[in-house]
Amino acid sequence: MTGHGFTSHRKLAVAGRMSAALSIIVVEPDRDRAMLIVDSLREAGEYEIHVISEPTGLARRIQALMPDVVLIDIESPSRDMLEELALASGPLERPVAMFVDRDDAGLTDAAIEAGVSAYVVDGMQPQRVKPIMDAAIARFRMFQRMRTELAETKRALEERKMIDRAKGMLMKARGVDEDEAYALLRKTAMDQGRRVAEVAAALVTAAGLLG
Amino acid sequence: MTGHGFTSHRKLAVAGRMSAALSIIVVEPDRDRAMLIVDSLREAGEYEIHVISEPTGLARRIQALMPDVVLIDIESPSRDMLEELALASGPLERPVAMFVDRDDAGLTDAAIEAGVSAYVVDGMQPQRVKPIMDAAIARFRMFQRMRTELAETKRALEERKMIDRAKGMLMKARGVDEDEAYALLRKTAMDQGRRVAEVAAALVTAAGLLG
Amino acid sequence: MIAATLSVGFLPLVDAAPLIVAHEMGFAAEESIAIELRRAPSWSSVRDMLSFGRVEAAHMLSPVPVAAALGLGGTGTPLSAVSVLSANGDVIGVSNELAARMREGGHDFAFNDARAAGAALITHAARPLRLGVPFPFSMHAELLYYWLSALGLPAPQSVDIRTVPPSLMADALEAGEIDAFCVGEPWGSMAVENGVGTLLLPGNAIWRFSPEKVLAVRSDWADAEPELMGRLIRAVWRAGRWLAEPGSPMLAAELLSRSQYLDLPPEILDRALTGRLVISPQGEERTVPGFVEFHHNAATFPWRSQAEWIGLQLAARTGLDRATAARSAASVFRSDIYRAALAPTRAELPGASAKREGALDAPTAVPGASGHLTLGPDSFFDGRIFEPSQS
Amino acid sequence: MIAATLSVGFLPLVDAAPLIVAHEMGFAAEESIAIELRRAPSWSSVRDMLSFGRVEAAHMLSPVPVAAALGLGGTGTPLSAVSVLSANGDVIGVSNELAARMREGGHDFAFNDARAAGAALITHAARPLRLGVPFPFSMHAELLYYWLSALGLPAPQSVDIRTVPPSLMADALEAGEIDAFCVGEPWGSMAVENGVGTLLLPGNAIWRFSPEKVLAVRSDWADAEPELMGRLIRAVWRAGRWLAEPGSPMLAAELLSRSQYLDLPPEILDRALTGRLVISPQGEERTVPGFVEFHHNAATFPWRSQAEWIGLQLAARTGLDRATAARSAASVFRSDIYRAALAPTRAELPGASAKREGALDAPTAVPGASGHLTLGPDSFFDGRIFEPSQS
Repeated sequence: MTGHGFTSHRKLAVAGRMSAALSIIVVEPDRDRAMLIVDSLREAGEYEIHVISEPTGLARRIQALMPDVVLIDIESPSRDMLEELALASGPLERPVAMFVDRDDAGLTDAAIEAGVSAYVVDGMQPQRVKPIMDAAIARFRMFQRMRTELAETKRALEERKMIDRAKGMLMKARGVDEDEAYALLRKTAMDQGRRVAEVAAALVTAAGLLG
Repeated sequence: MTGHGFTSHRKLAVAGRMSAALSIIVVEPDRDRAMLIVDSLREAGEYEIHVISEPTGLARRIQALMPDVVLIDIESPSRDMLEELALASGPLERPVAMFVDRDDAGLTDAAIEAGVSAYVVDGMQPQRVKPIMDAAIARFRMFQRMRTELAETKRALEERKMIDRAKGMLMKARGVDEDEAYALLRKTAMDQGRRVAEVAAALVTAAGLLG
Repeated sequence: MIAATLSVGFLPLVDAAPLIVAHEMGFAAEESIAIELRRAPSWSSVRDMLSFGRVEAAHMLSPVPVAAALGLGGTGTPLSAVSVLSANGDVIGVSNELAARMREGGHDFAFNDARAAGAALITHAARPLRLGVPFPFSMHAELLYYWLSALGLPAPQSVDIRTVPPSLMADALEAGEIDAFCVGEPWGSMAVENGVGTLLLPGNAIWRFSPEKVLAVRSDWADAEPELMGRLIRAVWRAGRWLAEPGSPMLAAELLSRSQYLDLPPEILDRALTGRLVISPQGEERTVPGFVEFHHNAATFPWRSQAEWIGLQLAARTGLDRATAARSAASVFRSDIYRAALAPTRAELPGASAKREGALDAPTAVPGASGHLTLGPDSFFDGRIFEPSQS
Repeated sequence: MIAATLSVGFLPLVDAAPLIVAHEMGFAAEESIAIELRRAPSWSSVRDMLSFGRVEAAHMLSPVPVAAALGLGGTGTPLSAVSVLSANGDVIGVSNELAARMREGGHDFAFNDARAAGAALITHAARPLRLGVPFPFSMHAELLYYWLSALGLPAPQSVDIRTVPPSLMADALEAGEIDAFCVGEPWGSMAVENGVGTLLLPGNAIWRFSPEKVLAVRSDWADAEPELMGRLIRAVWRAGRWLAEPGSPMLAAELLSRSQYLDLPPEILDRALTGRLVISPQGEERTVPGFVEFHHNAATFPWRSQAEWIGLQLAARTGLDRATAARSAASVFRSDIYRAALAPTRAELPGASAKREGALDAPTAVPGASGHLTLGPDSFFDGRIFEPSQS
């Protein structure tokens, strides 16, 4: 039920390492079209392609294969189906392109908010798959960079707040001033071989637990 | 030279306010295709559409009209042309969708890094414009949210660092401890009716200038 | 293309967050509207700004439009609550002196037991107990009355209720004008921070899911500008959804801290937004799940049953006819407008527009317009359940 | 699909940023490689890790692979510089005692005049001047020699050069083992922060655009794994491009500050990354445009002329044949590999692979592979121009 499962290109071992050929999962119920898509992609580059014919097996296959890209062709999804597929494909971990023949339900916003990197209302046309996939990959990377940057910036801000909070707690608990509180945090961090932010977080958490 | 310039839909004044009809600039050298695109969009919704036939006038028209969306059809751009067009269309201020007939130069990455919200290698097909535009808008919004979030988070972190730096400067200059330095900053801020971060930034900048 | 600029009145409170975020994070711009936020010093001022048409919409105490519909207070201008802005978010605090007496009497300030906290307060407070609330028609007042009355101190009859704007609550406590208060954050935390008070209970220890603030508009404006109002409701709904994301509270605290909004250190605002409150000048911490809710559990759905509960509380105190009050009140929470506005979004809407208030002790799946929706616990501390007559 | 995990050695320095950023910001993952960063305590240690194959690539002083090609130091393993990692970024500092004498003598610590600073140093330092550098084959040493010799203090002959790992430079100064140093950031700032030194000059006051660190690999590995190496070069190039964006330095400082990298407060790292240095324990600030450059002005292009300049400096000191040294040196900076690796990117590459070093006093447009490219000023403080023989 979960498809033909053929692999168009075997992983090459290069000097004991795997090749970096992109691995692609194509979800395409129409077997003939699937063949055409695989041929079209093969012409365009060196890919490791797995075709599955029904979306029901997607989550499992993704767990097993950890593909670099997922391409999903689906005639005219309902919102629930769309969200379920988007979730199963892991659109925050890899580029996911979704092709629908018709978008009767006006699901573009939902698809994009769910994180798919391309949402194409015209079905999966073999000759057009490659540029759409490339755009999806480029967009995914750009988005991923920004997400990383945002996460790291938040982490930095969070750490500073944690340190301030721990300082405040020490000032109250020990009756010391801000300098001394920080010195205490820093000394504890050095003694324990940890970062000041970690010690501060531990202190704040412990206080929360004791609270 | 900058096109037919017709407007398919006049702004409606509703209760003294302008309507919220999306205004779209379509860059389409082919006059017949331009007509078809306008018709196709008109069928799909209420838009204010401006067509220009040559991309050379784009930057000026964008300054004049401040459109909500820009759709650019261009046969097979060079990298320079693509980057120039992307820049002129202001892809960080509004959704920009770019349609090319062929992508001989493999410019997908460049287009997406330049910030365009959709890059479609298949030319601008009248019947497919609407879903692509919708996806471009949704994607632009998602990206914009994240950029706002990142900018605000950076600003918050920057402000904290500025305050810490100003505190350090005051501690050195006045020989006070951290608490007193912060109290001094806060008092100055209250006296001047400004935020502590602003006072800190002013102090740090002044020191840089004096330095 | 900005269709319109809408002026929106607000009070400097953490639960003004959906409006501030809708503006700052661009959710308003996504709906092609601009929001111009106008800060007001007190609730009567916000209400008057709205009634007299100086703003199109306002951050409002949920009982205010209900009271107006019942002919209580106000200018006679009919107001509508087109969305709830937040559930819960109030705190009850006592003076340090009263806190000390309660501690001596053995109260543990566990911050989660309304019965124990209320009993200790009633036992140790001087008579009459002087209570500060931000406005006579407020969830703060309703929670205090419900709680104290249920514990044997008939309120408001046997207590001395004083109206104090939120930002002056700590001063009133310090000046000895009140013994205790119920106020929206961060003003409870500010009393702690200034060393003048100790927090006794979060509002949701009395009622697990109370409609705290609403997005209020003039009813005639709601009729005249359904499209603009839809845009505003959607922008605010998206802001609330964003606020519920795990990484957002920290950034929201930064936005709210700016001088044109709350003008207070973000660290103080973090407390309410993360539900980790410092309850005493000694730095004791308490964690309160669901301290303030902007999105989950259909927090922004304006249940007609919530309005009816409020209306019946007001009617009981003022001697109004219960059936009329219930009907008038229920019509103020415009679940119809809210549904219409959110139809184009991915919001999961409940199938019904009224529910038995207080009936849920645990998260519960209920039928939604498409699929299912989870509602959170909404029980009252004394276990009573309110059966709405309207739906 | 991760094609390979590459181990990369680094020293805890601000200019390890492109490698740390390539890993932390996901640029390596975009190229389907993983980078495993291995921190080393000293430059000899990094060099040996690379030579003995314990890492695939390394953050390396630009003269090290050149010296290896000339048969100077090292293990005989041929090394290649496949990209420059950063231009500039060093600081020269003096002990507080020496700084005090220089100040008494009228030096203003303007931090931008190599001639005045050098004259003051030579006048007021005890003989022999004891100078700390992180490694004998380093841009630090080359800059000091070039500068002092041009000002009449023949170096290294008339100075006492001591090798001190960067992180121990402040300690050596405090212990009185050296009078002055040239070191990569943040270790100059750490000397200031610990109150033991005053900064005298940024490296770019001597040579406006010196290749400071390179991405070094074993030459045989470069031949065997061109594809993987291309991925690494592109990942690092993208990291450098990101570092050059206005909002990045602040975040980079946070990433670098982590315990597995520099393990120092981000505030200290900000100084080099933003070019705003605190030069003395009294807190004096100096702004240095182009203090360290990771991207602009083709900063990462490995110019064969840069390698040749280094090679000829080494040859002059060690008595090697100039022509042979020039040829051997130039072959170490692999502009060919760099070009091939960056061909699929949007990098603008220069038309030539060698340039007259020191010839530009202002930003100048030069022919690029497609269109134009801007090079920044690269002049020496004494105005000399180096004409490369190789290209």
